[in-house]
Amino acid sequence: MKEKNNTQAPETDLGADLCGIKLKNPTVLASGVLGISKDLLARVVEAGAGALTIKSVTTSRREGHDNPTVIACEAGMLNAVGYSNPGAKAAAEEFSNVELLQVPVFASVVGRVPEEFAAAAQHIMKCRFRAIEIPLSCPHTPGYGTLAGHGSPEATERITRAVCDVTDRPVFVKLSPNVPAIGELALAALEGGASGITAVNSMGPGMLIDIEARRPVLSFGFGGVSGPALRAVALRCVYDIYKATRDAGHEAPIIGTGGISCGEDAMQMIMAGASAVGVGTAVYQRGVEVFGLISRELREICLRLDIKKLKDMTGAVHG
Amino acid sequence: MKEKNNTQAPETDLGADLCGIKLKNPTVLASGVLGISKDLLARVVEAGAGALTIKSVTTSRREGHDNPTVIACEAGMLNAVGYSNPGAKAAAEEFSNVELLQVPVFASVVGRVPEEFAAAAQHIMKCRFRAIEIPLSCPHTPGYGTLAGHGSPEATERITRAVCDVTDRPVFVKLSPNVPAIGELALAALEGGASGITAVNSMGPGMLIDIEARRPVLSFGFGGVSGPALRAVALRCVYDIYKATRDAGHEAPIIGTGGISCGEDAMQMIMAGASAVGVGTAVYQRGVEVFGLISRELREICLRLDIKKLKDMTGAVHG
Amino acid sequence: MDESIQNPGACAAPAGKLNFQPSLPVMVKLAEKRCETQNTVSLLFEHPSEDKASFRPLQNAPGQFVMVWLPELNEKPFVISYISDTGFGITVTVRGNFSRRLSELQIGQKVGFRGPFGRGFSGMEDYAPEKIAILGGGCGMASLALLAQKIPEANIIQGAPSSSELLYAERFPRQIIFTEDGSFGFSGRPTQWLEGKLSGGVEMLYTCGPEIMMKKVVSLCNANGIRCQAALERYMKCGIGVCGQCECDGRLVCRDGPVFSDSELQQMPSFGNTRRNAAGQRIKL
Amino acid sequence: MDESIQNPGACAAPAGKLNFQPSLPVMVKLAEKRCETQNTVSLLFEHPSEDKASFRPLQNAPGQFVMVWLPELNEKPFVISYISDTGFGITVTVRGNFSRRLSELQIGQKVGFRGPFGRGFSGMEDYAPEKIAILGGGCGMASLALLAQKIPEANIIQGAPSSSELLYAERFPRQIIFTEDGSFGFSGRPTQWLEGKLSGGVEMLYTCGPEIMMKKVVSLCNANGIRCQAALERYMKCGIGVCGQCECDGRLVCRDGPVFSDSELQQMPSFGNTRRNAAGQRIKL
Ligand SMILES: Cc1cc2nc3c(=O)[nH]c(=O)nc-3n(C[C@H](O)[C@H](O)[C@H](O)COP(=O)(O)OP(=O)(O)OC[C@H]3O[C@@H](n4cnc5c(N)ncnc54)[C@H](O)[C@@H]3O)c2cc1C
Ligand SMILES: Cc1cc2nc3c(=O)[nH]c(=O)nc-3n(C[C@H](O)[C@H](O)[C@H](O)COP(=O)(O)OP(=O)(O)OC[C@H]3O[C@@H](n4cnc5c(N)ncnc54)[C@H](O)[C@@H]3O)c2cc1C
Ligand SMILES: Cc1cc2nc3c(=O)[nH]c(=O)nc-3n(C[C@H](O)[C@H](O)[C@H](O)COP(=O)(O)O)c2cc1C
Ligand SMILES: Cc1cc2nc3c(=O)[nH]c(=O)nc-3n(C[C@H](O)[C@H](O)[C@H](O)COP(=O)(O)O)c2cc1C
Ligand code: FES
Ligand code: FES
Repeated sequence: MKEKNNTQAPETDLGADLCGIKLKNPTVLASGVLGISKDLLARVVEAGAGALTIKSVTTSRREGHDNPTVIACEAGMLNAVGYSNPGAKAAAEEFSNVELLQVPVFASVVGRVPEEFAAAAQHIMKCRFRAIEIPLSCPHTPGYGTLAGHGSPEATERITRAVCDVTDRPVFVKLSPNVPAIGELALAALEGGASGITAVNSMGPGMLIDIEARRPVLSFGFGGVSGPALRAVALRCVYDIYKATRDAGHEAPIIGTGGISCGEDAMQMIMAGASAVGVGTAVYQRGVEVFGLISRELREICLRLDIKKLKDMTGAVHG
Repeated sequence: MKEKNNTQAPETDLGADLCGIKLKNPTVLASGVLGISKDLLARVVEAGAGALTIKSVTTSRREGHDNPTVIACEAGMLNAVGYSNPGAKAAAEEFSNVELLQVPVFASVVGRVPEEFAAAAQHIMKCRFRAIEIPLSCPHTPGYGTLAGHGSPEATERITRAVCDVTDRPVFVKLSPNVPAIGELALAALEGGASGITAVNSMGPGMLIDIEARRPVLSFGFGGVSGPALRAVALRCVYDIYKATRDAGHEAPIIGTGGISCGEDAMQMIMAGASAVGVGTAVYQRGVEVFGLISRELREICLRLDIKKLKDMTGAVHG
Repeated sequence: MDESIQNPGACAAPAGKLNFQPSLPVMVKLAEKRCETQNTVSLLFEHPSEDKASFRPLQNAPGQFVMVWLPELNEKPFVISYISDTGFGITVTVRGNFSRRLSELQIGQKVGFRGPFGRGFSGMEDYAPEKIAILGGGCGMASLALLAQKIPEANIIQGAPSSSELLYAERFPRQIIFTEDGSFGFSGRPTQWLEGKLSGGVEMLYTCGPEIMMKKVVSLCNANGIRCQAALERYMKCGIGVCGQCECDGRLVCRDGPVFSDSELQQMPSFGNTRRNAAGQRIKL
Repeated sequence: MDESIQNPGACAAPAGKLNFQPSLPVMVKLAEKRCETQNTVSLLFEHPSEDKASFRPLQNAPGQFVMVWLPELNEKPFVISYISDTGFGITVTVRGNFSRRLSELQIGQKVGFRGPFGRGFSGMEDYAPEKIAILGGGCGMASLALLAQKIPEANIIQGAPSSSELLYAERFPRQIIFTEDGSFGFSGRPTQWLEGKLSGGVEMLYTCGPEIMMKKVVSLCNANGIRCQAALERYMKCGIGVCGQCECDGRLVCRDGPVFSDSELQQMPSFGNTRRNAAGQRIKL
């Protein structure tokens, strides 16, 4: 309804399809941004998101790193939140009846070892999440992600399999941009049973120093880089993953994430190979409204470039 | 002279020391930017640079990639120049009498195999360059840098040794930010005989797509990311290298490079562990004048923070 | 009225690229300490020597907040409670480790600030000063101080357990004061001011203080046809509307608030009931 | 006069952060093709539908250049030779593969543009139009076209091998034309205009064309006390003053030029002698 009102070209179809999950537009709330409560998710739905990802949860409650945990600099954002979350059980309560939200919602879980991933997944998937995402790629939490070697092809395959074993819903593996051959990691994830790939998590890590305090600004010292600074690298990662998976005969969808803040960014990401686009840091730049804005801008672009179905543009640059 | 006139606090000492090579200020022209002729180098000296690096040369002449080779986007620059250069012999002619420039000038050579590095180094070091830099880290030239596996600890050590064998002047190894453990690479370079580390080369690679043309903008498809987008990652790399090398008992100086565009950026880099700062992309942002401007701003900062010798700030954040 | 509340967060975004607004702390030297009560001290700072976009105290509107950084310790939200052409200040009540360390700072030491963030109090231009009430409880007075400074003719009401815990008693001499132990001013709680006939004629009320108190104030206002706005406190991490930590019924206290209007508060069942801790867990107030 | 030349490259940089100016191609549709000579065609485009900072043809000053992109082929420098409220155009002489492919484009096909870049001609306001000469050789007339359009009362002189290679003969009817074979206008080279008494009274001359010709023009100007500026061509890669490829005696043709003044040219020994190829190798002109 709302969607239709904004429309300039009612015939443009912005619909996306992620392993059979239908999205009315390709924007997906990225994990870790806003996704800590059902009420906040509802607000992101209202703002026009096509799908949502909750903030990653672990088996037990975590307070995360001390502040500052999130800092915006001239070219992007640095964060070292450190996976603060109330634990999978409390999260499952928070997100009970999540299916009542009008768009598909994806869970996100992390652990230190495959068993922890599986345990957290089992808890959280008691809620009717439509899919589950596993980030193997956090650059700033000891014991997790790239700091725990989760970004190797072997670990990727092993962890993916452990999660796939405990759920019948699609598993998306979220990869780090800080790897020499991201295509191989994507293949390892698919090998482990993943249905799709989310690319990418934050980059680096990076550091910022306060020259008066002579200390790093982030309490943890360094953090993942997101936003505009990440966009070109994320785009290339999605390009590489699309190519590697298609060359290997796979059709797994990619949620292209990293620095997307407007319709033009989203379209570039889709042409590189994404079926949907994750949006995180842009919430800072343009407010929660960014989801509706990106859809509107995508519609204008489709109109201008005479594109009837946005879906047809996935991977267009590989043609 | 010129320096003195700009000065607000004549007593501030901006001098830097790279393996005994004295710089009157810590700004170093990064390789690949402007450094293709002695006349241009002279101009950068006039603009106030403390030292200069020439554009990398190979044994034989290369035209590089087709245009577009360099593109600025919202958060930084992408380049895939592809090592265009007239070849080491022609370059040695271009840079004959390079010692007449009033500041130290560093050579830069690349090759596909250690022997090519050594051969190019032998040619170019017939000129009186004060040191030689070997980038093992270009992300966008097939046969070279990370695309040729030069970024592994083994290759780093082997190539470094090959170059050290043919010159008695200090060798700086230039590292890529796209590696999981940059400290280890720095140690491998020092193991191979390097006197110092330059960190970092451009990041990624990244890609930008023109949605109307449905093609990547860079002719080569992707390119290294530099400028503001790289700064936080570069800073963390220098931090890591400083820590790893000091922990291992080394005192090798680091030329911190990546996204430095003002005095504040430079000071952060120095506090992270750099003895001097490389400046490339900022030439686009602020013109060749950027070298003098950074020095002036550094002087203002030193005055404000009551720093008498900039040198003392190297690694201050580790304290 | 809801529409009249300015939300600096919900930026009208132009198509295409936005500049990326940095939010890095700016270090400022402690110039003066002022004891307010036994466990509350005000820290006064000079304005930053350089103008940096990420900290502009002079742009602070009453009710907004800043993030205060002690390097190697933590960063937490505080309101600006003093402002002048030459400097600004915050008022710190010692509650735990961070506020204690902050209160122990020595003159000349540096503290990092970024902000102001969020949405402050609004709509005061629409009312005659004497039709406005500013009602604070305890440390909540800090959040109201700049508003009281701006509208000295308003009805300023403060409540505290006892006279020794009163804030700014001399700063706002026209205050109506309630102490629970009767050691100063009226005996009782400031809500009595609304319950009694004292509030006659007031049309707009701004409040900050313990949430249980605010809950009561808001419901009394609703019952008496007085419009009102309340400043909430929730656990904050980013302070810039990204992490979701400060969530309260789908609203971000750091960006949509900390000030909310009566009609917004009516749609916020957590108001006066639950908050979230550092892990994001919902707990009873 | 040197000081009066505006250098858009040497930005007066404020302390702290600068915004990063994007330089991405903007795609524009070919609207019209105009045959200028046997091997030269003008391509006319509508203005970009959206205003993007990286291509603003209406900000072009005569003598500046734009980078023209054919996706999957290459990107090379050209000058804007036509401009109006509704569109702009470039004039392409076929020299090799890129210019050929450009000249073969069909109406409706899209071409990428970024710019304008560099420093154009300047100082014309300081002279009465009739004291100004605009002297072009061959394809160099493209670079002078907008200047001639701006100052139609100036002395406009064109030289070409033969009448069939004249550019814009009808566009600037008051042109003084020299053909080497005498097939149109005066017989000979345009430098004769300076050598003869024809140039009497001219105080400022703008030139573009084969560098050997320009070298001669500049030295004739110097000898006759005429101030002058010449637009140079050098191999370009980035177009934005970073790669150094367009270097000419320590100056960047893409950023400091392409237009240089007589006194600058005097300090450029390469002028009229050597250039660099795609590998950066110095070669004879
Ligand atoms: C918008 C806003 C404005 C505030 N203004 C002031 C003020 O002007 N003066 C003042 O004294 N206090 C103010 N506070 C409260 C202040 O932030 C806390 O008192 C302080 O963070 C306590 O830290 P601590 O380590 O001393 O205590 P802790 O022992 O860590 O915690 C004590 C209580 O403080 C609160 N708290 C702790 N950390 C945070 C956090 N990161 N974000 C929000 N609340 C937290 C929690 O309720 C906690 O139960 C404000 C809070 C908010 C949200
Ligand atoms: C500032 C400037 C403005 C120009 N304006 C025009 C114009 O308005 N109309 C026009 O027809 N031509 C113009 N040129 C020249 C135009 O760029 C070349 O003709 C074109 O690049 C030739 O490409 P090609 O592939 O057809 O020829 P090639 O066979 O590749 O080269 C032919 C010659 O063109 C020159 N050239 C080739 N590539 C480049 C390059 N990347 N940069 C600079 N020169 C190059 C070289 O001198 C070369 O010898 C301009 C050049 C410059 C530097
Ligand atoms: C504050 C913040 C917190 C994040 N937390 C998580 C997280 O818990 N799990 C996760 O998979 N990714 C997390 N991310 C990464 C984002 O989901 C996203 O992959 C990344 O930020 C790049 O996208 P962007 O540029 O649109 O922000 C976080 C990012 C930010 C900025
Ligand atoms: C146009 C361009 C060309 C470059 N060419 C080289 C090169 O030839 N050799 C090299 O070692 N680094 C090269 N670099 C990398 C820079 O030296 C530098 O490491 C990198 O750009 C990061 O610094 P910056 O952000 O200050 O530009 C190049 C960078 C740019 C932008
Ligand atoms: S503190 Fe409000 S969203 Fe992070
Ligand atoms: S083309 Fe002039 S510096 Fe690159």
